[in-house]
Amino acid sequence: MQSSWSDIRHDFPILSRTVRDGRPLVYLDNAATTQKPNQVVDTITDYYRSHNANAHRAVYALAEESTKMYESARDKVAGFINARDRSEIIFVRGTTEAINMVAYAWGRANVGKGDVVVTTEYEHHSNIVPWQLLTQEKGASLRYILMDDEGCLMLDTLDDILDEGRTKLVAFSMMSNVLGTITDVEQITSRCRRAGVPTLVDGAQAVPHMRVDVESLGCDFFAFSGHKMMGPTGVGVLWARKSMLEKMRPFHGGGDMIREVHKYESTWNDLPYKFEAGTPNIADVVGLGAAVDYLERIGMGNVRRHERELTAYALAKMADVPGLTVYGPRDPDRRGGVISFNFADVHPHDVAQIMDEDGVAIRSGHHCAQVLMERLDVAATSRASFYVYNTKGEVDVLVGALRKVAEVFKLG
Amino acid sequence: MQSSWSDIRHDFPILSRTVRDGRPLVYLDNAATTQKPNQVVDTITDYYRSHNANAHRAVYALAEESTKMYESARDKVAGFINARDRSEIIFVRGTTEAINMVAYAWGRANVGKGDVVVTTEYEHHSNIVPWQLLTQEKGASLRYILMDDEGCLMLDTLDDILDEGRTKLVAFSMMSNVLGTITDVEQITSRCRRAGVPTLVDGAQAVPHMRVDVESLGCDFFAFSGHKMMGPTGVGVLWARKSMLEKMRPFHGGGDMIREVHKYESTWNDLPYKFEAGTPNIADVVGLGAAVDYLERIGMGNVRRHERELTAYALAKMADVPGLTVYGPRDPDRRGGVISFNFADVHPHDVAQIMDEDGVAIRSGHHCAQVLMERLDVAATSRASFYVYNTKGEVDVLVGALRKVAEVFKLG
Amino acid sequence: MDSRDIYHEMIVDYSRNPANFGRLENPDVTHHDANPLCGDSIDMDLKIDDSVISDVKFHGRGCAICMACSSVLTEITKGKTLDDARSISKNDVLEELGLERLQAIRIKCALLSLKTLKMALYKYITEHMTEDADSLKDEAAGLY
Amino acid sequence: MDSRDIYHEMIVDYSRNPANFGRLENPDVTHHDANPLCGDSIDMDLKIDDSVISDVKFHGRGCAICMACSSVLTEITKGKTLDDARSISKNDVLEELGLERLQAIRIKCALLSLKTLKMALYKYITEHMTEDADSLKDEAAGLY
Ligand SMILES: Cc1ncc(COP(=O)(O)O)c(C=O)c1O
Ligand SMILES: Cc1ncc(COP(=O)(O)O)c(C=O)c1O
Repeated sequence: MQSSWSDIRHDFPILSRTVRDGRPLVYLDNAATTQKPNQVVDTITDYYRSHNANAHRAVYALAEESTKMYESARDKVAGFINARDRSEIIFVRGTTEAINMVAYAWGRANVGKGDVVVTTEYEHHSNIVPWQLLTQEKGASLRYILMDDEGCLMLDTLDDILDEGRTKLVAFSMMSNVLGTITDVEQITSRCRRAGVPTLVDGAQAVPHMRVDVESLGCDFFAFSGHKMMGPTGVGVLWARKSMLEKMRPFHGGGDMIREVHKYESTWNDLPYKFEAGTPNIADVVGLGAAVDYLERIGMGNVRRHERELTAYALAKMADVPGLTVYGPRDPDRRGGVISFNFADVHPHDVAQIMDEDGVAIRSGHHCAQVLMERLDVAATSRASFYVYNTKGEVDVLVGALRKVAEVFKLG
Repeated sequence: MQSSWSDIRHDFPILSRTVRDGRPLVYLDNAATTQKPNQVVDTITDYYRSHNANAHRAVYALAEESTKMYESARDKVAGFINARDRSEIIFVRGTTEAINMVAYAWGRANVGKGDVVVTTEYEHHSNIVPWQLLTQEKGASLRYILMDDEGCLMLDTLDDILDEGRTKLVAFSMMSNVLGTITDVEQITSRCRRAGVPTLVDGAQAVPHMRVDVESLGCDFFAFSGHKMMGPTGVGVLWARKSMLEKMRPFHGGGDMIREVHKYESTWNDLPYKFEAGTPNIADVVGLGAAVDYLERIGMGNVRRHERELTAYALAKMADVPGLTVYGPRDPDRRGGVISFNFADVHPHDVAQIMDEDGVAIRSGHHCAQVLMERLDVAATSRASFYVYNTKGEVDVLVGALRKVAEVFKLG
Repeated sequence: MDSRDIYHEMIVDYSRNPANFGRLENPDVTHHDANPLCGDSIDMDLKIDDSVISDVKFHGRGCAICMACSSVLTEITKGKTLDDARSISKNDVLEELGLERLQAIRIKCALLSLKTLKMALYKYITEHMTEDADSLKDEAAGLY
Repeated sequence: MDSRDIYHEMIVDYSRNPANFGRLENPDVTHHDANPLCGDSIDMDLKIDDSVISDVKFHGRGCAICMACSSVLTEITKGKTLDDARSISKNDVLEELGLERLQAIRIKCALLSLKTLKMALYKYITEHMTEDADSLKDEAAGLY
């Protein structure tokens, strides 16, 4: 595989772009969103140019084609994460909508006064704010699994909470979007199952970067976004165990999710349609199917291996830069390709701005993880995050750009 | 303009397709979804090939470009419907999500036991089921503005309900997706304003086909879908009066909609971001902007004129077919380009299936309007619906295909 | 399939004069189901004596294919033992009318009555017999 | 703008040694605001005697641009009457540091302190004077 990594870049025309004053783009903000290969963009174009029609309800030829394309993307996604049943795949806008859907359609009915919802100190706002809104509305409380100084969860703090017996849900991410920490999902789900507590896994940073098997993870809900895995914006997935979905009330009301509507009451469609109200994002779901095909062709083991190698290389290089603080686990086996850092007393915004002039696109700020920023006691971090198309050469440019920051800010 | 109508078809490659056994496609299901011009598809492709990055939060060049493209689409949409303030434009997946957002974020806080929500007999399920879910949950009741036999609302039935004084919201569509009836919106909003009752307008069938000015309509909420106006699937708009949005609690929690997140409480971002949680559907929002540009270039007055002419032509032709029942207003000034019909005792499914063999794509079924089907006392209807690219020649093919139906089903 | 293959004499006739159309008085079990996509809806009434389906009627609204398949299905069903009725397959219905190659969305029109029958049998069996009712429910749900 | 134009001596210095950084004891008004995009957050304390801003301090966390602009702003503000302080404009701050051509997202870093100041004045004026407080609130909200 190694020899073809550089070929991959040909599938992504944007990577040949220059920015600012003719600098080649070094795109290192993949944790925010990834670039899209021609295969995905062309699939969307082909859908619109040749097959576009509203799915599911009509008998004519185009509708038959669009329905087939839409539903076959569901099969691809189900296979990709090893869902037992295609009707467990619900298409949504992204991770955020998936988690909020659970908070409304499951949470509102199952969390009451005095109950507890648990999340962790390294969550994205998408996996904190919905639970704040829910617990505040219901008079329940929100509790946190605490994190140690290397950025790993301390599971004994979960045990303590579970022991109190009021926990209704434990929601946590499979990989931190700031620290790169890979969560030991099965450790958490097995403890929760023993305590009879359902679990939700935020897989936004995991699905794009490693093989995920929802059945063996043992969780009840699993959420991820298409745009972080080479798919288009505007599409994501909520996977949920069928037994959970069957017990849940619908979330949105409208077309496609009903069986029969009468003036004063209605009955619901089968899964997954009960949770897909309205015209779905057909073209982008089809595009997500193409992204799955693309990733499968590379192989998720290869994706992980490539990123692990880049990460190890970058961590080693960065260790040599005086004044640089890198957050998260030291061991590249325990983390994904996300490296957050701070450089002396220079604010991350200023770091990112100066790097941008060298064409290096990194993110700076709180990364939608302000609770983690408080825990780390920093206002913000800079973050570089990799994908399959990134190279060691680009890591070198990143590290080189740090020198310019040092110069502008007159560091040692 | 007239001379260029046929040129328009060149912008839509799908319209040159053949289906089934080499029949030219006659696409007459525009009320379900419209086709997309090259200008829209190319805009999306260009976004992915050259500018893709997550919007709003980063300082690097690509992010600056994608943010500008995303926000300029908001300006275009605001201008297109004459919103007073760009922060009143909230991007959602479509009409269905827009209405559900109001039902959750506004309805849950403002509708209580014994209150009344009003809708109409000709609504799409998207404007009925959310209110069933809301009123059932709150112990409120759902009431209907009744429809006369020509398919127009009887506003005295609204007056009677308003007189009772418990109404909290009146929700109605600006144009019926089955009958084509154009609602006299200002008649309803002025009555409601007098009674101090907010109004929600489902504009899914209106915005694509006529000039809409939300300020002069006098409503409080207005919802529509991009895919029905030449835009991509997966994007739509909730417009709401700023004073309403300011009073509303957030709907989804997550990235982008927050100001500051702490462990146990958070504060919210300014409008419209407070209601746009998570990574938005950036590419498709940009694509919707291109659809607005395309429609502005034609001119909404011209769109309406062309469709009115086609509709009048089709109604006249269909009046000559024995055994054909056409629903909705007779006067083409009171209806849009949507014609629902039934043909003798042949079920609409069978009509649509036979027409499909002649390349004619029409919809059959309940059109997500089962309450209306009950009111009309039919199981289903067939529906042909037009857009700017349709021609009188296509209407002739439609009417011709009815002859084959008559033959297969041995009519007259 | 070409519409002249689909809409042959028998289907057109059944669509106008469905067999076993109507209601039974005092049915032993009755079930209602609907196709959420097209709005077809069917009620099926069964009379069961000594584990034999002695009478069956259906009513509802549907397209020619739905009406013809419901007609054929009820004709097949009448007189069968519960066990034999349970084993009626998709193809038993489709072949009778030459509809094996129907496109996916119309297959649902064709099989709505069979799904309704299986759910009715499920209801009856769970009420009157305890064993293996669940397998029948799964079979009905998995039909399409 | 090139980073060497943005990050000139004065900005780098202010980022390390911001002027008027800290808290006031018993401020007459204090206000907190944050930039939701980047997480910069500022608190501003004002001491007001006879409609004159006799002292002002700020604290919080932000980038070099935010720190420098807050420094410059507080220096401009000190000693001004309420009326004069109200009329401080974006450009008064940006020109002082040569940042007029900053890109849109960084402008928000530069103006967070001005927005905070205007909201603090709004608070003070609504509490102590009744008239035209609202226009100030609108002005603050419309800053960027
Ligand atoms: C009148 C009306 N309202 C609502 C909708 C729902 O729109 P969407 O499916 O795009 O959410 C439609 C179309 O399906 C419609 O015609
Ligand atoms: C860990 C994690 N969770 C949730 C999200 C939210 O995903 P989205 O913005 O696609 O809804 C992200 C990315 O933004 C993330 O990194």
